[in-house]
Amino acid sequence: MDNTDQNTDQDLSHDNGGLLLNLDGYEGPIDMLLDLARKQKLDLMHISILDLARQYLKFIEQASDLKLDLAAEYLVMAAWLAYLKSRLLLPKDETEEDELSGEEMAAALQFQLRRLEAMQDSADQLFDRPQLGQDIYSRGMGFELRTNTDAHYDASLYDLLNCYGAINRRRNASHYKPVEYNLLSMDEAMDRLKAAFKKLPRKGNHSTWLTLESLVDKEEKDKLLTRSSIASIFTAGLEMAKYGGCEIRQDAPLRPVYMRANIQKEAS
Amino acid sequence: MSADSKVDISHQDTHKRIVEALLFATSEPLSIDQIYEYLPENADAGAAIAALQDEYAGRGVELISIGGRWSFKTAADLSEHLTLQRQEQRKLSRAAMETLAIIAYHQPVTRAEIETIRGVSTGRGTLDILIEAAWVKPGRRRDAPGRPLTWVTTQGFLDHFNLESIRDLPGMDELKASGLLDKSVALDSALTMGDLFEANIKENEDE
Amino acid sequence: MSADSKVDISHQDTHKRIVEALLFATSEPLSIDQIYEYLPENADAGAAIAALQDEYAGRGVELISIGGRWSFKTAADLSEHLTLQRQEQRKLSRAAMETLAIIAYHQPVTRAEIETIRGVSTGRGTLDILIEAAWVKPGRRRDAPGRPLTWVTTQGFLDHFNLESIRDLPGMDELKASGLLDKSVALDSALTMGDLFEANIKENEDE
Repeated sequence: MDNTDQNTDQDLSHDNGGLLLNLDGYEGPIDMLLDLARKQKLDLMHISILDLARQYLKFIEQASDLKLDLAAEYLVMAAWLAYLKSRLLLPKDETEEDELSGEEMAAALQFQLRRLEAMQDSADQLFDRPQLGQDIYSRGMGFELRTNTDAHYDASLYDLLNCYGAINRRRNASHYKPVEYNLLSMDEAMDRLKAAFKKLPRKGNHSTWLTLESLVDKEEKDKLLTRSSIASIFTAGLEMAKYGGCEIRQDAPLRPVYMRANIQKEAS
Repeated sequence: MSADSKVDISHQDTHKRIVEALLFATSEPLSIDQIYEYLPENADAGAAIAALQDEYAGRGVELISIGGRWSFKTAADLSEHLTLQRQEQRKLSRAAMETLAIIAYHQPVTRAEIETIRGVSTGRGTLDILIEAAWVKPGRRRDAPGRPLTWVTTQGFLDHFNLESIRDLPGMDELKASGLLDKSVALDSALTMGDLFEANIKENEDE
Repeated sequence: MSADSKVDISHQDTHKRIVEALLFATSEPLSIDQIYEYLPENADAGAAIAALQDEYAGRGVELISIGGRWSFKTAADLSEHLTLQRQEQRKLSRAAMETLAIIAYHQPVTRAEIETIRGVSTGRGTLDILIEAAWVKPGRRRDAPGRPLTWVTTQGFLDHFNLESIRDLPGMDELKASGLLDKSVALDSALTMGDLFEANIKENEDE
């Protein structure tokens, strides 16, 4: 085994002396395999895939001996070919029905090689053809054919209305002033809440419960102010409850909200 | 001798073909000297041109000389056939569409008024396009200093937009309702949204 | 009757002259439909083209069909005589040439299929060059997982390589007969090696 390997080794370093230098010229491992195959000077239909695999693996070995950096794809191909080689040499394992036989794998590789060769040949043939601007010419003085155009404009009613809307939006936007809404601020709400708590009689540490509703000005006609008052006073209550200044209670959803001051905590 | 003259003829034919291809493929008319650059030494460019001129006489393409330079040109009598009448569908520009909308809603309206409403000056082409499309036409002159021309929409405008009359254009209210004129919606809708404190508000409303 | 037929003949001649002038004037190949736009309704563009093709056969300029479009081109055999105006063309890389051939013969073909055939990942610039040359363009997406884009050749490709259609690609019939263009076989072989290559290809693309 060692002997034969050495022989092939010598053959290869002789035959493929130029190959190592030409690695840059290959478009990938299949391209390189194809070149090796062509060197066998045989029709690809009759090529020995096993020989080809041996040559390729030898080449990869040499490259690693010389510490050449091989692209990953060359190593992947080497691994695949090593596997193929073992499948071709070892007796068939009947139990592994799912896997392709070595012969099938070799046929697939042969097909790959033939197809790539066909495409490379086709590319050459294609570029051997007379090419426009190199071998044949089209009209040099091609003049623009005149076209008299009757324009027909298309527009939908929606476009028209949308545009008019846009104009009006733009005009309003140019006079835009922020609207001043009449709202109850958080500070005002807090003041109102504290004032209400102060007026209430105390029991121990606590004052009497009062409803959130009672804190909202019932005379107020501005609905927005009313709604903001509810929101602000409740939020002020939550703020106060956070540091223990008051307690909030609601017996059930949608029932009145009660609040009372916690005097001790408020004082401390 | 007869064999020689045959070769001559075939050469002459090749030279003629070269001149033909050359004059076809170059982007400028060529002088005799320029043509000779492409021919073998023994060639007769003059004979080739004369032969071509004969062959092309009366065809759709003719070989003519312009200031001593040679060029193929399409026959003059075909020029009208080489001009295409084309119906083209075009999209109206935003400026044109806005101008049309303003004329439709505010007619009769002067150009100055259109510009005031749009907030930008109207380019020269904008009204032209609308006139070309036959959607607007000049109306009466305004009884005002300078007697400016007003613009109104046409029957063609109504036809295109499938409107019975100009009054059928949706009014401002309808535009608002459709969302086309809406500005800020956020806080207004707060008033009509579902209520957490329904009782409260009802109480307020009752009073 | 004889007067009528004379008129017909002269009309036919006029139509032929119009088609001749038209095709001579444009550098882009024209479709029959485009030609008809320039002819009166009763005209027979096909007959005009057939007559012109006969008349120009063997001349320095020939009427040829490319992908169903018609165009005058200089005769290919004159190529060496017209070299003075040769455009400097960028030499295509081998990768680009191979990729173009694969797209031409296997179209519609996905990038992954091109990579399977070549056994290497396609460099970023390779397809770009072919797209820039206007020789390839995206085709329909494949009805397969991930709906990958396919690539096909363009009219400009046919025009550049002087091909009437894809069927006229050199060696097309033999390749088809040999089964080397077979999509299902291509997929099979992709399965055998694809698994090993896939990781590696992905790695390259991420860079």
